Amino acid sequence: MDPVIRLSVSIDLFTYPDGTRAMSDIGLSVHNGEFVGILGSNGSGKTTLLRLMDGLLKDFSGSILLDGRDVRRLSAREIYSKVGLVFQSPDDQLFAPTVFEDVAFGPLNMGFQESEVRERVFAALRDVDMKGYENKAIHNLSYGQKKRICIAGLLAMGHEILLLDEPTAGLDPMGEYRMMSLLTSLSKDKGVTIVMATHSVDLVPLFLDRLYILSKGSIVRGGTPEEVFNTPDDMTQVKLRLPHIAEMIYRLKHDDHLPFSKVPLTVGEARREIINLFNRTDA
Amino acid sequence: MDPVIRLSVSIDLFTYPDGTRAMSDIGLSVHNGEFVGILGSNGSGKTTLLRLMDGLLKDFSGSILLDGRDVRRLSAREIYSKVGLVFQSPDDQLFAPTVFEDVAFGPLNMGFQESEVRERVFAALRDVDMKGYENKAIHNLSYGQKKRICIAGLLAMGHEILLLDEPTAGLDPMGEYRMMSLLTSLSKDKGVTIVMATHSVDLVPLFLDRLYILSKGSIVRGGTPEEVFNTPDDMTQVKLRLPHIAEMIYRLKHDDHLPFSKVPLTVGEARREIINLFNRTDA
Amino acid sequence: MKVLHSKSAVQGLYLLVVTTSCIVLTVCEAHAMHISEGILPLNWAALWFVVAAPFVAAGLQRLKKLSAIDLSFKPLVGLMAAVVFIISCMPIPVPSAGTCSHPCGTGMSGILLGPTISVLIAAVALLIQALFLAHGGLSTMGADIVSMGVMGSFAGYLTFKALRFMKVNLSIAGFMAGLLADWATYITTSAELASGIRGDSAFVPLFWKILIAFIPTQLPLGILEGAMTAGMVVLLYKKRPDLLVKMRVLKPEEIAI
Amino acid sequence: MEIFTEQIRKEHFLSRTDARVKIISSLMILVMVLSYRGIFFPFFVFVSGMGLCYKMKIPLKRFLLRFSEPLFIVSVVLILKLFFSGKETLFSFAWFGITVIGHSDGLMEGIRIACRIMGAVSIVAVLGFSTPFNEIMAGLSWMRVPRSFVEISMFAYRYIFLLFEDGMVIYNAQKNRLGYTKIRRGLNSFGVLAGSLTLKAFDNSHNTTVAMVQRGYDGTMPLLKQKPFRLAEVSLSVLVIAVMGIIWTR
Ligand SMILES: Nc1ncnc2c1ncn2[C@@H]1O[C@H](COP(=O)(O)OP(=O)(O)OP(=O)(O)O)[C@@H](O)[C@H]1O
Ligand SMILES: Nc1ncnc2c1ncn2[C@@H]1O[C@H](COP(=O)(O)OP(=O)(O)OP(=O)(O)O)[C@@H](O)[C@H]1O
Ligand SMILES: [Mg+2]
Ligand SMILES: [Mg+2]
Repeated sequence: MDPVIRLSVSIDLFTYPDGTRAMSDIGLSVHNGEFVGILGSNGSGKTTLLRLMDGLLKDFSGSILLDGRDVRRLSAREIYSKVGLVFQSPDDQLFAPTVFEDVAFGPLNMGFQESEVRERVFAALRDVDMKGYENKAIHNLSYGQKKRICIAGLLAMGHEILLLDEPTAGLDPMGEYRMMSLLTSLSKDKGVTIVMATHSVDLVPLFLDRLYILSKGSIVRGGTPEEVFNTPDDMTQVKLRLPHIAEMIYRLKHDDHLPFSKVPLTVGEARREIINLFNRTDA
Repeated sequence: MDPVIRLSVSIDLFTYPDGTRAMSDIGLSVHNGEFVGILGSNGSGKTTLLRLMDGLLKDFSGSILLDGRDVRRLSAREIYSKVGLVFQSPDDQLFAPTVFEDVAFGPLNMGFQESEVRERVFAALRDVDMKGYENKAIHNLSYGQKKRICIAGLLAMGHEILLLDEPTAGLDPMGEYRMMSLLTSLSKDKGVTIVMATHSVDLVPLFLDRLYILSKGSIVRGGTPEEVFNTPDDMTQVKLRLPHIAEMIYRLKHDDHLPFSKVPLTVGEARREIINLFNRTDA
Repeated sequence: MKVLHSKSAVQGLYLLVVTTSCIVLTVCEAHAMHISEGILPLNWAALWFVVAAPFVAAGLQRLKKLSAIDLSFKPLVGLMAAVVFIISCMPIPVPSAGTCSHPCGTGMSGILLGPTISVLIAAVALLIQALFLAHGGLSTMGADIVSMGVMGSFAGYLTFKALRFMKVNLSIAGFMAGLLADWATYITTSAELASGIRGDSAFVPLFWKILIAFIPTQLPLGILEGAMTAGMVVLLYKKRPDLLVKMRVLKPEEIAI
Repeated sequence: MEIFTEQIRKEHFLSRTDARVKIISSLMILVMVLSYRGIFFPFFVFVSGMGLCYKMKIPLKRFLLRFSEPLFIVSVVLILKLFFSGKETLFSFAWFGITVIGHSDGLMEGIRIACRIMGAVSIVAVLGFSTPFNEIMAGLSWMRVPRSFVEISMFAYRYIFLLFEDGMVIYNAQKNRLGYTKIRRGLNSFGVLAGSLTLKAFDNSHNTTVAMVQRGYDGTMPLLKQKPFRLAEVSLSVLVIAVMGIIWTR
């Protein structure tokens, strides 16, 4: 793990103006180049946490440090040249009339030449599988297509830190998988730091380095996927579940007493475990 | 299967005003009390199909029959007292300032007494796990919470036919599971006919009676989950995948040549298969 | 639950009014409260541009100042311009003049964003209408800015401020502001029109003729516009007072309760 | 929102022309029309405008919609002038005991104004039919129209569409829940629609600003970059203006 800490969050309390206590006793940190997940039930505070990290909500007690400096003290320009946030609902994020104009907005503001802007836009659209939609009106896109454009809009800017609020919700299974691979390669190859809120439990162990579990505005657990995905009951308590594969092997191991040595989280690992088991008993 | 056909769709062509050919050669029918799924990649036309069935898009060639009558000929009252559609994006559906007002909108329009309206609203909110949020302002809800309110708004009206556009997208895993159970019980116990667009491949085999796969605006396959979820390659072709469990067993069977007799789709079935296999080799 | 019943009279009226106007919208197409392209000869057209210019300049100045503090101010002004655009596209038939008239919406924008910004808003709405709808015109934009933008905004704003200063309640102040903004606009338009097309005939009788021709609709239209303005202000006050504070219509302490 | 003529922009010679050339030429012709004392020149511009509209294949419905208001005003002006101004009697008749007099000099004056209106309207219509909004805006900004004015116009233009879309969205959502099946409930629903459309729009303007600031918006919108003028277009338009000028001085 890169020892440099990019984001360090410690929040005592955050309350929305209408009185909702949305966040309390949060402490977490994100290292450079890490791919960190935030899981939690609906209303547990994932979006709130990301918005806090992005400097959009300022009325909290505690501190949020971006590269060691308090986000509340930083100017918009200082924050947003480093950090990009993809909102949960695409309608909150897209504002230009056409796909091209929306994705080009960021690069244009960064002052690139027209040719560079076009290049970035097309590369970003390719990355999210939306090539050929440049001139389509945004409001005529399907939901999943809008979602992809949101992400493209940020990718085109090449931030060092990406905050993603359920980027794969509403994407088709293949799109989901590709998006996660893309993000992983950004993080592994280009050193982009990524924090992502998600409900896609099954994909987490395949891609994420580390994850935190939120419940009712507090962090109840954190660690690598192996450390966190423990027993099904722990997960149901916070309205989550194990990945389906883990669930199955867990049941086989504990209820059906098959002698699995560990509970794997992914299809690949599970295959290996089952084959091992099979060979062992076979022999 | 109840022999009565509630919805019968046959569309030759539907083109959006901007020239997008969104739907062609569609033929499907939904029986009374069935729980039917529509799967397909982003932009394959799921939302379009549901909007067509709901009578919101009329400019197509072909016919859509609701209880044997052309939806284009029916009045709003005739359609919407039978059919309810939950939109994909909660922001498209919610319009009242508070949760209570939004959920009460339908029942009020149906002419119920105030006490009845309140009862229905509270029952619906209980069903979607949102009791206690009656007076919260809609725009202050989290995404998943909004999604739940959308569904509550329709549940409170007690339609005979429900069209749901990705009702579980954005819900936490437990919410997703509960929602699907709720819908199944509506369909099995109360005879409600349900058509649902979804990306949640893993939940499909647990709950749905039948499903159709859309690709590029046409139906490429239809049948029970067992019939449709065939080989991983067929699924990747339409940008979907098998349920994780099926994927794993498929790999074990075909790549690792373990002698599974069939490819199960759910955790429960898979457990049984693996135990069987294990016992067989054990013996 | 009391939400089932409580709905203030003003808000109800606002809703009703918007309803009826939208029904009318579908019925009637020609509209004539803006001065149409080409009616004014060059000298008159130019004169009105000269009159409008300082107000527009003041608006730009203020926009610059406010948007430097708050980045979301320009989009907000754009939104108000869109609202004014739509409101002033809403034709209401004038049986006596055989034409249609419409509310102008600048009273509302004057109250919400201040009179000089509201002049800008009117200019934007007029520009888009002139270019794409042949509603008003490029050459007559100066005249239309003066009547709808300057007169409408200032009449609305001053009325509202004066009444609020006298502790009149929000809905009545809003109503009067909308009403007077509408009438001020229409009187100015009549004067501009009369001076523009009179040729060799006398100004005053023609002015009266035009004024009188519009009275049967402009009286009720003013009331409609008043109700709409009041409805908007009350709606915002009830549901989103934070927005009114942001737009400096209310002071933070006024919504504390 | 199909009333917006931009929606029918097609590929044709005028749509490819530099917006700045079109704007400047239109404004010059407009000034000539307004300052001309007779009938001939405005009428000539009107006829040429019609010809261009025909060449651009503007659908008849849009065309009529666009010209309905000015045509209506023209007829009102003609009637006003014919009966209410002028001195020389052209004709007169009795009507419910009132003698109605039509004046020939009034009529002439009316026709003059009518031609001016139609000439001016048709030149602006050609500009509007052939140029997308954002090109006009980029052109205006090149012409030193204050940048912030151009920007709020662009925001406004976008919000006009958004308001209509959101209105439709809410309407559909309500219809879906039996919102418009009874008149009384329908009125109520419409009220809810108007109110929540307003609030949604305000929220939306706030949300999109946040999204824009995120992507580097610092108070000025990036605009289309202008390509250099093309000599052929400029010289053609100079030629057209010169010919117009000659006709005008006659
Ligand atoms: N603007 C707001 N004003 C008041 N309360 C809010 C606001 N936004 C969110 N909340 C409340 O704060 C809590 C946390 O919301 P948040 O949006 O962070 O949840 P989330 O974890 O992102 O949920 P989801 O999975 O549904 O997106 C919820 O109970 C929500 O109702
Ligand atoms: N209003 C519209 N105007 C023009 N094209 C549209 C419109 N709505 C959708 N489309 C296009 O039609 C196709 C089908 O869209 P649809 O919304 O039905 O997809 P979907 O299957 O629901 O996708 P998703 O999984 O992303 O929700 C897409 O290519 C989309 O871009
Ligand atoms: Mg969230
Ligand atoms: Mg869809």
